[in-house]
Amino acid sequence: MSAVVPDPWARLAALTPARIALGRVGASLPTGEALRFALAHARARDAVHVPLDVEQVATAIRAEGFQTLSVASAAPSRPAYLVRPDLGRRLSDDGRAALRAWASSRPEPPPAGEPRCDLAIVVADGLSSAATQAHAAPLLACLRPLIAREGWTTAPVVVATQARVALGDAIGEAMGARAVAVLIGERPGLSAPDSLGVYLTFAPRVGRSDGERNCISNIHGAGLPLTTAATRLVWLLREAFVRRLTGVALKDESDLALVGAENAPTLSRPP
Amino acid sequence: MSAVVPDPWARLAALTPARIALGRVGASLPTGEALRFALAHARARDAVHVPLDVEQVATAIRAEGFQTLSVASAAPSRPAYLVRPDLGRRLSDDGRAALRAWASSRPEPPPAGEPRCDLAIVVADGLSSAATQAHAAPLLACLRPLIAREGWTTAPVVVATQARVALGDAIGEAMGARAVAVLIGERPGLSAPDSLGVYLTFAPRVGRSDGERNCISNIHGAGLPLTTAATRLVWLLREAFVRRLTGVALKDESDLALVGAENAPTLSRPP
Amino acid sequence: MVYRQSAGQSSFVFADLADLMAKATPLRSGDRLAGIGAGSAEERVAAAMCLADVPLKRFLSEAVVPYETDEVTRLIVDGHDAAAFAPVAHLTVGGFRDWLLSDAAPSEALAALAPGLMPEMVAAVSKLMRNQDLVLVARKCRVATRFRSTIGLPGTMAVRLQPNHPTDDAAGITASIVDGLLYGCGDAVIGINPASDNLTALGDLLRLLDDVIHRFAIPTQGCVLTHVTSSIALIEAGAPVDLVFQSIAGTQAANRSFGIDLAVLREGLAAGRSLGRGTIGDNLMYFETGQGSALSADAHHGVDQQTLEARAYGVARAFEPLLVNSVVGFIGPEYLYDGKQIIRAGLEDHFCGKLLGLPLGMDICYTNHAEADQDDMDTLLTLLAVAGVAFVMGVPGADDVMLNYQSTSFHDQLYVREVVGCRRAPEFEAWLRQMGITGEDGRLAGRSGRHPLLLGLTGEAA
Amino acid sequence: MVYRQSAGQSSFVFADLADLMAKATPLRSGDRLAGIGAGSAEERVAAAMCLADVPLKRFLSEAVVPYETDEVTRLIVDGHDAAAFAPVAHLTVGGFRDWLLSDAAPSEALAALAPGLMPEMVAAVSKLMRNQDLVLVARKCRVATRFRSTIGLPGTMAVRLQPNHPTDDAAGITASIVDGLLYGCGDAVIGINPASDNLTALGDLLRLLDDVIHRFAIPTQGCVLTHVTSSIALIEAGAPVDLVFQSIAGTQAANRSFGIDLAVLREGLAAGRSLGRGTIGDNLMYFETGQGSALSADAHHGVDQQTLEARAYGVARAFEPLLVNSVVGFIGPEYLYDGKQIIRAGLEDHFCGKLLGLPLGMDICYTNHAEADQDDMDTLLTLLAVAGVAFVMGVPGADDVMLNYQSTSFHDQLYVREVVGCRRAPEFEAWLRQMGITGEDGRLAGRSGRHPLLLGLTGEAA
Ligand code: B12
Ligand code: B12
Repeated sequence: MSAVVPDPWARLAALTPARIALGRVGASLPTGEALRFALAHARARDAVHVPLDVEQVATAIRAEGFQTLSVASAAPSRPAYLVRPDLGRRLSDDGRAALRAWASSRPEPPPAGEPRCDLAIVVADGLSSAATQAHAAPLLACLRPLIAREGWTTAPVVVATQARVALGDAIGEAMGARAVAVLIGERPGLSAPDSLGVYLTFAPRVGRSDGERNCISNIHGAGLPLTTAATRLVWLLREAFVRRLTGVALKDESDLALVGAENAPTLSRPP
Repeated sequence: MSAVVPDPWARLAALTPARIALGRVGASLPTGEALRFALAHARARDAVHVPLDVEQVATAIRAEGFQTLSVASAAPSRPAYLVRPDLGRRLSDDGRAALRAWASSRPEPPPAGEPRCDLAIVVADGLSSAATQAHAAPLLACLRPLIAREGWTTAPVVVATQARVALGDAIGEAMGARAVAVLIGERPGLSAPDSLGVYLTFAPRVGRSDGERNCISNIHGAGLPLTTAATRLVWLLREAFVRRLTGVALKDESDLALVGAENAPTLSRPP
Repeated sequence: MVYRQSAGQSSFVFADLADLMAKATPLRSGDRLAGIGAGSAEERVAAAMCLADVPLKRFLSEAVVPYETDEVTRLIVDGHDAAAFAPVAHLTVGGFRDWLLSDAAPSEALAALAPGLMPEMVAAVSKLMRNQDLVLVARKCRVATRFRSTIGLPGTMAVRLQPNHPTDDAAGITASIVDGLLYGCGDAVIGINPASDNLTALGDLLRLLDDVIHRFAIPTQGCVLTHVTSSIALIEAGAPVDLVFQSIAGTQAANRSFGIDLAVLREGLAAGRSLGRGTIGDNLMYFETGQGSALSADAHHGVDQQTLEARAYGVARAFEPLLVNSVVGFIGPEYLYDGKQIIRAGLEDHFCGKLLGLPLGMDICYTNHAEADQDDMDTLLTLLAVAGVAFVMGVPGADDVMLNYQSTSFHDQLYVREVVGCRRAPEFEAWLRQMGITGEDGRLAGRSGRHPLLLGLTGEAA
Repeated sequence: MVYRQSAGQSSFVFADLADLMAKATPLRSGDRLAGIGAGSAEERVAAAMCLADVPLKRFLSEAVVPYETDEVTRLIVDGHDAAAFAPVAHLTVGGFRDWLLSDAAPSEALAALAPGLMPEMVAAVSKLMRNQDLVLVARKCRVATRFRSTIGLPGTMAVRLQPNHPTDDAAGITASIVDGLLYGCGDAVIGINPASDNLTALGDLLRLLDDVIHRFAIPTQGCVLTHVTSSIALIEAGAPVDLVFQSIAGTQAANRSFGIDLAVLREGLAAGRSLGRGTIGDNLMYFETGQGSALSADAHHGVDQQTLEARAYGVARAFEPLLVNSVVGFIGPEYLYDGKQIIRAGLEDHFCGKLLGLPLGMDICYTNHAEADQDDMDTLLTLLAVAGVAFVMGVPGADDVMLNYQSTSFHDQLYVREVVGCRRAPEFEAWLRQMGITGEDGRLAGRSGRHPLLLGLTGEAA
């Protein structure tokens, strides 16, 4: 005979990863739930510190037919990365040199200011290497045929460690790309330790603000499917090339559906 | 026109270093007092970390006619000292060697178990090097004639750093002393950053408990005068040698006055 | 102007008011990251002493961010109400602290004063205050706002029901809404952070909220926390928008990095009001803020993050919002490193917002890369409830499965009502009773698997 | 007995109950110093999960400190009241937490249960509780004790007036007493820590207290916090001893290092009672405790410091004390490193003591070698007031000029009464009103320099 007052809507829990129908003891969380939560927290904290296996991810990306390059940000360590986002947005000296070497190795250098390629892709650890490890290469696999169909040229995929979103600006600029897409590990959550985000920036250069990017978020097993993410990204990219911008002025209407359409969502599901 | 409600007993503040008659704003401390308090706290925190100037204090002690030796505890640094009291109670290897060297240099080694001297004196930084720096040598100066009068033999005064009270047990034991007196910096307070304590232990050996010591505390400018401290220490020491113990069984009756005597303190002072 | 202070043997110089305020701020990682914090504890106290002697009037003449180039400064300076300021115009910052704590400053006096205060004055005085001072004064501030429920009445604390889902799935979100309502949450707003930025998806979410609220006549409001420009677009397309949300910051440049300026906020307010959906009031803006956002956008002008946060409140109050909350531990350890810094910042933000006349709530939260845990949240929640916080978040099991951070849960609000006794918004309280969700004492009643909410919204009976 | 727990892929083994409990304890420096804490956050949670499944009955058979060699264990085991234990005898530690938080455990049930609980059970369940749980349950526990005032009534919080002086100077101590009384403090006790150990000096202090209390008919008690053996000697010598004080710890060996055992405590109690000085009750022991003291005395038996602290309460309750408090942040950073650890320990200690049936108060404090400050104290004070703490300290300006640490001040208690609404002991409350020190609302009245206390005790008029 337990003191737990159950919530008689346990079946709803199957509809969402959110922690619902937990029951209660008085006003409080039952012991079992409180402990499960604590365990998830211990693990999510660890997840922040797991380093990206650069070789493994680069190999997987090459297997999808991309070239790769690896760089590190200017943040010397994980603890430094956590408290110095400024360093995570800057290239390390080695990283800058690597990108310069690639640029100067290109056959015919375009006139100054002209883009060298349509798209630079950055695969970054961010706050969850697990996300990058798990979803970056598969997402690129979905993207590859779409990019080919559009006829866009790509630079080698840059695998970046201790990286923040804005590191993509430095990389995209160094590579002379028309746009940069940063695939990055979002902060690990208790229930989604491996959520990937994609940030898209037209005409990347150091100093771009977040208001000038678009974002596709929550790409993971229980989140946005890879194929949808890939379609949205390509839609945004196409629009970006047409309108010559990304950011708040570019709204995602990738489904081409009209707002205010008649098909309001049905709230009740048949039992 | 200030919001501060003053306390009309400001003159009482002269009777104590305690922070009384501060006034109030509503239920709260006035800004001026709150800031003075914060400053005192910033300084007291710093005081914990000021290292003892061993040379200076040893020189001053030698000037009072004592020999000196210096040792360190096993705590390798100040931060380590603060969280590892166990290390502060143990001698460093060098310290142990120094005491062994002193013991073996003594002319006629006494039979095993016999004390080599009556009193070992340890001058220790403890938590406030400022206390030790300021009051140890002057206290020894007061003690010297009293010790001489009693005819007690003393070992060289040991200046000990990163030391806890119980380090005196190891030192007293190594020196073969009948008793050890540890003069040590007490935790620095906001108003008394330089308070010295004296801990007396009969038949010191590693493993003695605090119940087997006596303590004379709060020796500083606004606290117990040096002369009184010296008199009390000698009284306790004399009793310790007679009763062959220190600790809770030995009560300080150094003034020889009787408890329950008629001279109850007068509570009111003439205005 | 240069400021000087000696403290005992040491003496300190501060380049200007911004420098002085940064140095006087209790230690936090963001100010260290910006390279503007005090170098030692003693310097911090010296700065506080010096700041205590600065006349409040000085803030009218020395702007921490230039008037010429920053529209937030212009908003603050041009909007200053000198008559309201008069009762404290003669005081220094230190004297202002004394006045705030004293019996001379009851609730009414504080309410009357708010339009006379600049955010920088409020930030400055908060730096001289201990946690207990921040609680005591905030508790005296009363700010009530209305749309379909009343937020901020004395003795009440509302909850934002936050039913996020990683794919914005309607059934999943509805499940969380039902769970939250049956736990007595949602009087502040039912507010979804959409994972997606897709306009169709956003419109669907708005209709979902509108349906729930109207079907059960819940005295509350809905919100989809998307960008203000998207809300405007959605309103134009005829979507049922109750509250217009936006993240805001304390400088023009930081706001620009969020893709906004004051003009677009005005547009958002006008668009929202054009719908006339409020029943008992027309406060309809919902703002989120948080220490560190300006620095993150490299738009901090050498001003400490807490002062900039107060300036964000200066922005907020120009739009008569229904709800404003700081997302205190959300942004990350680079700005607030651990539980202690989060707790302190939470109390500061609440105090500053309330004193400036805002209905301040708090997202009491932390991320998994910060040095904090549920114990710290329990602590801050209890303190803020004592301080009279307007509302807090209600996230299922405290775990936001889309934003990936931990906030307060449906259970947490029950706890704090139990120990501090704060009640719900009166309209919502009555509705809960009427729906049999709570008893007369406001505690949860026995639950049935056939509650109308369960049957009506999910078609599921247990 | 060996305990095992798997958590996902990892699995963990714990040598015995003591090991399991140590590993389940929230991180603190003392357990790390003792080398007994968990090695990782995951191990800590695994230990908590394993502990949650341990039946409460197990504690009756597996002692963490051997019965044969430890009189504290014998006191606990032999004194266990099986009938009182019955309502929870079938529960695991985790189930016990659920029960405590549930509506099945109102104040009366908890009071009846206390004699059936062993300190180790209470420590174990506290390790599974978040800060909010510790507050919520402690708040339900009611423990009232009496000598000349009533401590621990619901809705009240008393204050120990602590007028220490570095040389035990009578005039200086009296000045602090007057200040404290005029700030409305002293209902728990007027308790002096004597700087000196000199019997004459101690007798003088006792007579000073006796005189103040009787001259003004203050419904409170005095105490000189010297060693119990000294109090016994003083009683024998005819000194007016109200309360008999002693620091106690949770093992026989640690108590021995304090120079005491249970026999001498019994002697102290008998000596005190022999004087019959209480008017409304004969609770007259005053105990102080604090996490870390056993480890400091090298007498911890590999048991974590929080469990040993609970065992100290097991000692205390055998002597029907008037007052018990933990000196939570007093002992130093080697046991509780920073504000966070001090806050957590303070809530644990208060919870454990209350659940065991003690009138638990708290010396909310820190030293200058710890990573803590006044903000942390404000936080803990507010939390404990919400949790219904029996009493706290009142030290002039929070600065103890003899013990050299910071505790709560006369002002702090005013603050917390203001925001949490807790009242004073009823007898003392009435006395304050009658003396014109407070008004009808319990707030301080206007002050006069000619108040009888000022004239009578110090001969000084302003
Ligand atoms: C942290 C965060 C913020 C912080 C960012 C500050 C900081 N220093 O971190 C704050 C609170 C300021 C914020 C604000 C906003 N955010 Co935000 N944010 C997040 C969050 C929780 C984590 C991001 C992360 O982990 N990044 C990875 C790390 C490694 O990279 P980083 O370089 O440290 O982080 C940068 C980016 O995250 C960027 N950023 C943050 N939010 C947004 C939003 C957009 C549209 C863009 C382009 C960039 C961006 O700011 C950071 C600093 O440069 C995500 C949710 C999630 N699960 O990912 C939402 C999320 C990315 N944000 C979102 C939104 C909508 C916003 C706002 C536009 C809300 C509003 N109406 O104003 C604003 C403005 C953002 C902007 N244009 O600058 C949405 C994006 C939806 C979408 N698909 O477009 C997300 C997915 C959450 C949500 N669903 O509501 N955000
Ligand atoms: C910290 C402290 C404690 C802590 C010690 C635990 C610890 N790990 O630190 C606790 C709370 C357990 C404690 C207990 C007691 N203490 Co004490 N304590 C102090 C305090 C505040 C600071 C000491 C200090 O800074 N030491 C210096 C550091 C560097 O040395 P340490 O090696 O780290 O500390 C050791 C000694 O301080 C020793 N110790 C602590 N108190 C006492 C008391 C006596 C009589 C002895 C011999 C040793 C002793 O314990 C520590 C660990 O071994 C002083 C006040 C002051 N301003 O100094 C009072 C003080 C020393 N204690 C005092 C007393 C009376 C006691 C008790 C006897 C009270 C009682 N009735 O039970 C008990 C029992 C002490 C014992 N026999 O073990 C008195 C001594 C009066 C006197 N002149 O004899 C003092 C001066 C305070 C006071 N006036 O009340 N104490």
